[in-house]
This record gives sequence, structure tokens and C-alpha cells, in this order.
Amino acid sequence: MSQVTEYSEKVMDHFMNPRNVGEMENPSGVGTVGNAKCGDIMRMYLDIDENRVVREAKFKTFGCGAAVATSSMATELVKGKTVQEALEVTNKAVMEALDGLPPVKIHCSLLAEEAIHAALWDYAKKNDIVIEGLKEPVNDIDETEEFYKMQGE
Amino acid sequence: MSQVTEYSEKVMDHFMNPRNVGEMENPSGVGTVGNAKCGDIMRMYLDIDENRVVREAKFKTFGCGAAVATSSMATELVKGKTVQEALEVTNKAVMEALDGLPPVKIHCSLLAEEAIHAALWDYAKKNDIVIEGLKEPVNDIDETEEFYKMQGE
Amino acid sequence: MEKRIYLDNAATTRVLPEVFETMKPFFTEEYGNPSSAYEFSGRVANRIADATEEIAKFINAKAKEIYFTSGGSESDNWALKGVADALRSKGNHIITSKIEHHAILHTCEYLEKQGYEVTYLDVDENGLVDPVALEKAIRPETILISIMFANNEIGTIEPIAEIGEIAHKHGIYFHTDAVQAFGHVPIDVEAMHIDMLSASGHKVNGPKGIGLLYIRTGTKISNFIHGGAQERGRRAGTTNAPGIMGFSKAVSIASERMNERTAHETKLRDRLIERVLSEIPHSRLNGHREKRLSNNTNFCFRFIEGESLLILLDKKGICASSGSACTSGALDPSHVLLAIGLPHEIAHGSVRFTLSEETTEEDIDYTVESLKQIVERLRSMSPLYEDFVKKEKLSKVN
Amino acid sequence: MEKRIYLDNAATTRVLPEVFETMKPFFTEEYGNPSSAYEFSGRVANRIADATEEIAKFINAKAKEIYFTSGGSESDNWALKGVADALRSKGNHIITSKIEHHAILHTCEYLEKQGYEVTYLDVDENGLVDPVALEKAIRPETILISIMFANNEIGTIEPIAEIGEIAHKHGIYFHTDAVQAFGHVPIDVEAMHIDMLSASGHKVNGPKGIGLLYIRTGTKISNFIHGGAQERGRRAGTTNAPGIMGFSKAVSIASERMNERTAHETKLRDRLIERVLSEIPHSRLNGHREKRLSNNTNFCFRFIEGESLLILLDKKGICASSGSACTSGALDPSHVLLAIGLPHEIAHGSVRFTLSEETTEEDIDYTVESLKQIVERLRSMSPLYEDFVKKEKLSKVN
Ligand SMILES: Cc1ncc(COP(=O)(O)O)c(C=O)c1O
Ligand SMILES: Cc1ncc(COP(=O)(O)O)c(C=O)c1O
Repeated sequence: MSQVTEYSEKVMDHFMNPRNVGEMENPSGVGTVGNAKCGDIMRMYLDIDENRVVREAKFKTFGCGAAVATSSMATELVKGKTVQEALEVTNKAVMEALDGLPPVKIHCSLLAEEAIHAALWDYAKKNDIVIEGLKEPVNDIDETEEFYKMQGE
Repeated sequence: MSQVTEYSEKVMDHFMNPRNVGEMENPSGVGTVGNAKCGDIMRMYLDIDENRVVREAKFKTFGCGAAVATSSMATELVKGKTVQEALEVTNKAVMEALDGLPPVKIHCSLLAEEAIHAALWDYAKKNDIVIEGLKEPVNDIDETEEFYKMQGE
Repeated sequence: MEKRIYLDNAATTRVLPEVFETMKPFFTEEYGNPSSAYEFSGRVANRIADATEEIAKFINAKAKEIYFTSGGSESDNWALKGVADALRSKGNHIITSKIEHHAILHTCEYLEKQGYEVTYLDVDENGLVDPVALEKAIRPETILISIMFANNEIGTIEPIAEIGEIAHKHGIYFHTDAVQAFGHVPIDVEAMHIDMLSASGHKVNGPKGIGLLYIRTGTKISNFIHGGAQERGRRAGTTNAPGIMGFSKAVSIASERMNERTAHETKLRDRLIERVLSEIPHSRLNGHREKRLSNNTNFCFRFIEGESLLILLDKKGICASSGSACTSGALDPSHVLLAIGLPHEIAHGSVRFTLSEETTEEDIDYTVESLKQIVERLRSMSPLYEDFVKKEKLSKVN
Repeated sequence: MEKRIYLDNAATTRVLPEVFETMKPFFTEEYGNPSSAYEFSGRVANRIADATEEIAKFINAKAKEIYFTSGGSESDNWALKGVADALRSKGNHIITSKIEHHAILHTCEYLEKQGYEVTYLDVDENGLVDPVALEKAIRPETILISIMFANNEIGTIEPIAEIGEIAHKHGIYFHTDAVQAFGHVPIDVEAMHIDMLSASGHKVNGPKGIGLLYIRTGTKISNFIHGGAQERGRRAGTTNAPGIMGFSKAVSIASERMNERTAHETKLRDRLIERVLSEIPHSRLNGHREKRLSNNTNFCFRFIEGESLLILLDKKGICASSGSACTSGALDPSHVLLAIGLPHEIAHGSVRFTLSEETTEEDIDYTVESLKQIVERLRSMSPLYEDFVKKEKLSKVN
């Protein structure tokens, strides 16, 4: 089965023209989730103002088309939201906003949700606050270390 | 594999234009071999003169193309031969005269040889003589009786 | 041009020009592997999805229940071996009939060697399986019932809905080899309680080398050809895109024209049957008179052997067969004719004429006239006929 | 017209127009079943006999040693399961490699469930099987060695003649999956001591849905698809006449043009390899530099995931693949790249470009230029690249 033909137009649009790609100097919060072993790593940067509203979001993603598209959509969805609202941007919301994902790609939307949480966690930690309902994200990208042992280039 | 394309031209010729088909009133010898269960029955009539030379041969055959062709060739081969010479018309001789047979059809040539023997045996018995090297043929066409029990016509 | 009347449509059929046109682009233009990720292949995958939908609809199945194979034989092998393997712990007994195609029978023999037990049901003189006998044959360890939809030699159509009902009642999987029926007879896997169904492209004016196995969702069946993830992980091998496209087109045409075609074939079939039986003495029709495929006739001519008859028909440009094409190298008489009670020597003398929508009344009449000449000629050469005539004379004298 | 550069010839190939022309009459005109007795079919049987001869000659085999199947997967399944079944009483051990196609690997896994034992040999960093290790793996109960001729992902050509020699010395059957090598590399089943060989039509500009298994005379192997007496009683199913005719034509063309084509492909392949490795930083060639198929290249681009790369290549009209087409639905990284020692995350970032005789230098240059842009773009989005750059900076400071 061909993946490309299974991606919705929205997914393709967010993959081809991803919104908010990039890094951020001194972000309010930054989080990286996923691992290269599974083929997807997302990093999300949030700039959060004093009213706890997400002013700006940026991402970088190593991963398939769906991973890029969900990251892009996730940044779009959290922008302008309070941290409490941002916490409620679920993988389902991301998927729906993208007009769905092929079944084998659903994990990408979960990753996007986790990326938001990880960035919020970092923000909460830095500012020593508690965001209700937010749990510490599991960081499992250690294996990327392996990456640098690559040989034979 | 197609049988027709495996038959030599000679076989096809002897099948399409069989020599010596027919019955004989008061033959010097007649023999029937094979059985319908196996799909082949050959009957050979011989007219043998006082010098023990085959003057005339006729056959009737129920069977495949090769069965008809080998019968036809067998009658041709025995004509003009002494009974002793006729006895030496082997299945190999019949096959060679027909430029060969497909492997699954070799038994037809054996049947033709047997048909000659059966007719000669009948001739020997009627005339109370012994033809050297001729054994009593095995007659196994009893099963054709079954044939008449056919139903549903 | 040489004269040719093709009356062996049960052996294989002509690919219809529309079917060929449908397949054509998938050879040299749209040749992408439907499993690949790029658009050039994705569009082939989309076409195949539609084609599969079309076929599924035809037997009232869902597209995801259709698995493409290389033909009827593979489908039959898969169904039997796949269920046998998957249900090994549940039981080891299979029920089938004595008149199945060799793709079923030889597979059953193989399974017997692996420790399975097979009941080969008798059929009546018309080739019909008896549902009552079938139900009686069921044991606690029965895991599969496989009965063909219609017989390839004598054309008899089995009581599939009834058998499906019984299988369903006992919670036993029901497979049907519908290679001859598919495209010729309406099939509804729901109404008929069919769990698995085999079909083949080249029997319905589609291409050779493509077939399918319908597998009802939830059916436990092991894979048969292991490897890549094609056919939703259940049948490995690069997707035969032109084959599937052609098969599907053939099915749409068959579906569209079924009534029309069946009527045409039935009329000619009946003409052939009536003329033969009334004009050729000592002839017999094999198979059920009514419950038979619209395009099938199968005759026995006493005192005559089949191959000779076929060669002489061939010389007159008539393509017919005795028994099934796949065993034409063999010397054994048809197991189907033996199963309906014919003695060996009569089983040797059978001829099958299978019609198509392209068959004409002239074809039929020419065939009857040719048959009459040939039968007469072969009888005049037959020692069995000679004996018969002599006996007749004797009995008249007495 | 849309731009399209097809560089996925290991997935499937275009049917050549001459091949299509050869097949054509066998659909709607010469459609007779080659197993039937009449002349209309006999002439098809004769054409098939000649076509088989042609193919046999190509690998120095006899025509009666060639058995047609539905493709490479079926051939692989048949070889392994058929020998396993036939030699069950002799032993239960099979030797293969870790980089075989799934048609071999998944079949081996199935056989393991049936009580067979399988040794999966390691390969070196270039994907080569070590004949010494192979010989060491042989046990008294070893019944089969199956090593692929050339790998479908990284193109590495295995030391087949050496392996055949070892198998021969120990009296063990040797099967080779030559699906990728057949038609591309000279093969001599005698000189190389090959007992069984799998090949597939659609990998050599022939049609999909046809393949073959070469079986050396005398080899003990059970049937896989049971049924009719086709293929000399060893593989049931109505003969796929158009498929065989097309396959054979493709083989004659491949045979005729092999030198020419190999030279052309090698030149372009090497250009692609050299330009990529020198112009794209952090890129790597997978597979052996010399012992590789003339049309295969396989690269890793660090910090980048494969699917994204493929989609962007597709948008530029370039058809390429990561891993094999049959697993493209899967999320697992290539077992072949893992076997040659790449870590998972790099295995995720591989791309295979496989050329054909129709590939041009412009195609290659366009591909390199596109790759450069795409890789740069994806790296600019990659958190791994970001980390890498930061580390580099740090190490420069220190
Ligand atoms: C090495 C190898 N073996 C087997 C196969 C399976 O061949 P097919 O898709 O024709 O069944 C392929 C291709 O898919 C292959 O590359
Ligand atoms: C009833 C039946 N089953 C199975 C088959 C096998 O189909 P195929 O030749 O397509 O493998 C045939 C035809 O040959 C058939 O008539």
C-alpha cells in the first residue's frame, strides 16, 4: 500500500509546507520526544508570555511525512492558547485537524502530543510552577547516541 | 502437453486413413486383446494361406489415436509374411514404422504385438499346429461385459 | 482462414478485447509496483483498490476479504492447507466430495499424508452431493467442508446454499471451489454462508495467471505463500496489476451480461443436447439435466473411445475435451464419470462441449453433423460395436 | 507531461514493448489451454516449449528442469517447503543468511514452527556471506542451503560458485534466490553447482505474475501447489501462456544485451555514487563497492529519515525506494541494513536508486541535484542535525 496516496491533502500540505519550523533562542520551554530507533524524533520550542499564553511555537522533526505534519499542526494548534488549553491539545485533535492519518501513522500524533507536554514540562520546571494534569514526559532518545558511532562514511 | 502435437505424421496418417479396417468372414485366425477399462481393445483377423503366409489382415480397434495407428501399422507389417516372420513383428518394429510414439502411448504398440500373437494363436489352435515361440495370449477383455450394464441412455 | 469452433470454454476462455484494453496500460506504461510509496505506483494501487471493490461487490463480499492469487489451483491449495494448518489443534477432519477438481483432491491426499482425515462424499448419478449425507459425515473434529460450486466436467451445480447452512449450523468453515461457477451463476457469500471461495480469471474471459480466494473476515487461515506484505500481509508476491485489472474488468462484464449470456448459452446448450440424444444412438448426457451450468454439455458415446473422437473433431475445427484439460496427458478415465456410476469403458468415451456467449446456432449444428459422421466412423472400426451388433442380431433371431 | 525518472527497477521493471508484442496474441487470439489435445492448443504448447528452451539455455539448464510459477515468492516458498517436506526423514536443518528476501526469511520462520531448525548466517559490513562460516554451520542433519544470488536492497553479489562448491562437496542441496541477479549477471547452474534457482519475470522487463523455479534433475522436492498435471505434474494451475511467452522474450533480450546494458548501467551507477558521496556530506554507500549489481545504489543520509526523503523525491518526479517495496507499509527499518551493522536510526534513513538501461546521465545528474536540495532541507528541520552542529561547534571551541 502506498503511503503517499494514503495521506490526506492536509497532511501533505503540512509536510510540504511545514509551519513554524526552526529553533528558538531562549525558549520558555523546549522538549524532545521519540527516538531514532523507531524512526521519529520531535523537538518543540515554546515561547510563553507572562499570562501563560503560548506566543510562539517552533519545531524540528526527524521522521516520516506524518511526523513532520503532526509536528507542524501541533505548533499551529498550541499557538495563542494558554498552557492549560495547550495541554488539552490531544493527539486526536491533531489528527482531526489533519483530516486523519493512516492507521500505521497514528503513533506520530501521539508523539506530537508528547512533544507539547515535554515542552510544557520544561517550562513548568524552569518557572517552578505546577500545570495541573501534566505528567513528566518519558525521555527516551538516549539511543540516538548510537547514531554518532556510525561508521564507514 | 497436447497429444496431437506429439503424434508423428505417420501416426496421424494411420489414424486418419487406417489401412485394413474391417471384419473377415471365416478368418484363419482372430484375436482380441486389451480391455475397455484401460481404454483400448484391438481385434485382429488374419487370412493365412496354405504356405502359412499371411494373405490378408484386418482389424477393429476401440482406443485412442495411437491404438488405431498401431493396429493399422501392425496389419500392414504382417501382410505377406509367414506366420513365423509375423511372430517377429514386435512392438518396437511397429513403433519404428510409425516414427515413434509419445511415451504414454507405448503400451498401444505392445497391444498391437499382442493382437498379432492372439490371432496367430487362434490360427494355430484351429489348425492344431505349434508355432515356435508363441505363447498363449492373456485374454482380459471380460470386463467389457460391464459395458452392457450401462444405464441411463 | 481455418475453421474453428471453440467449445472448450471450461478449459479456458478467450480474453475479451475490452479486458485486454483494460490490462494494456499496466504493462509498458503504468508499470509501477503498487506497493511502492511514490505517486507513480500509488495511482496503480488506487486502480487496484477500485478493481477489488468491483469484484467483491459481485459476490456480496467486502474488498478486504478478497485476496488475489495466481489462479484457482493456488486458491484451492491455500484454502485447504491454510485452514488445516490454522485449526490443527481443533481437529483434523475435512469433508469434500469425490467429484472435486484435482486441485482439491490432490491437496486432500497430501493432507492425508500429513495426518489429516478426509471424507470423500459420494454423489448421485447426476453428480449431486447429498446434504443429508454431508451432515452425517460431520464429526467433532471436522474443521472444514469443501464442496465445489459447479463441476468442471459435467456442469452439475451443487446445493451450495444448503451446504453452507449446514456448515454454519455446526460452526464449521465452508470453502467452495467456484472456479467454474464464478461469473456464470449468481453467488452471494452471505446468503450462501460461504467462508472461503476460489475463483480464476481465465475461466471468465479474464487473463491466465490470476485468481482469488475470498476469505470471510475473522476466518482462521495460515498464509500459504510467505514473504512480502502484499495482500494485507496474507499472500506474498509482487502484485500482478495487469492481471487484477483484467480479472476485474472481466467480472464487471460477466456481471453486466450474465442474464443475457445465460439465456443465449442455455438455448444453444439445450439444442445441442436434444439433437445429440435424438440423432445419435447410444449416446448419453452426463450431469444433471437442469441443475447444470448454462454452457456445459458432456456426452458419452458407447463403443467409442474419447481421444479418437477428439482428434477427429479437431480435424473438423472443433475444439472439445474429454475430462479436464489438466489431466489430458493422463490415461485414467475421469474420476467424475466413475463417481456418477459409469463403468470405466464408458467413462473413456466422454466428450465435453462447453459454450460461450460467442457460440452460434450454426456452430452447434455443424458440431452435431460432425459428431454424427465421426461417431459412425469410429463405431464402424470398433470391435465393441461389432460384438454389440452381433448380439442384437442374435437376440432378434431368438 | 509530468517529469518522471524511474529509479526503482529493483522493485519492478517496465515491460519492454517487444515483450508486450510477444505476449499480445496469447490473450485474445491464441488463447487455447496448452494442456488441451487439439491443434489450436497444441501450437501454443509448442511455442511454450520453445520459450522454455530459450530460458533454460540462458542459465545452462535443460528445458525439463524449468518449472514456471507465479513469481519469485512462490518459487522461494516451493524450494524451501518442498525440500523440507521431501527430506524430512533425512534431516531438519536449513542454512540461509540474515539478508535474504522476506520470501525466504518468513518461509524459514514458518518452517521453524513446523520443527525445522534454521541457521541465519551473519554477513560482513558489505553484505557478503562468508563461505567459511557457512561450511562451519553445516551439520549432519543439514538438508538445504539457501543463499541469495544478489541482494535486493544493497545489491551485493554473493560468492555463489564458492557456496555451490561447498554444498556440492557435502552433498547438500543448494538453492539460490536469483530474483535480482537473473538477467543481470551471467548464471551457470552447472558451473555454480546450483540445484534450485528462483527467478521472477517482472524484474527483467517481463510481466508480473510469472516466475520460475529451476530444479536440477533428480532433486527430491515435494509439490507445493497440488492439482492438475501441468509443469510435468509438479506445479498445478492452468499454464500462463502469455506470461511465459513474455518472460522468455524478456530473457532473450536480457541475454542479448547483457554486456551492453551492464556497461551502461555501471557507468551511470558509478557516477551517481561518486557525485553523492563527494557532494553530499554525511552520506554513505551501503553494500559492496565492486561486488554489486550494475544497477544498484543504496545510500544513507545521516540525520534524515527515509520516507520524508522519498516523498520529496517523488515530488520532483523521482521514483526511488527505501528497503524493499513489499515492506513499504511496515515501520521496521531494513533487516538488511541492520545485518550489515548499521544502527537503527541510520537504517531508517536509507534510499535505494536502481537504474535500468533506459536511465540517462541527465537523469542521474538531476537526481543528484534534487537530492542535495532535499537533504539540506530535511537536515534544516532535523533535531538530530541541530544537535550535531552544536556539538561540532563545541568541539571546535574546545
Ligand atoms: C531477492 C528477491 N526475492 C524474491 C522476491 C519476490 O519476487 P516476486 O515479487 O516476484 O514474488 C523479490 C522481489 O520482490 C526479490 O527481490
Ligand atoms: C473446478 C476447478 N477448480 C480449479 C481449477 C484450477 O484453476 P486454475 O487452472 O486457474 O489453477 C479448475 C480449472 O482448471 C477448475 O475447473
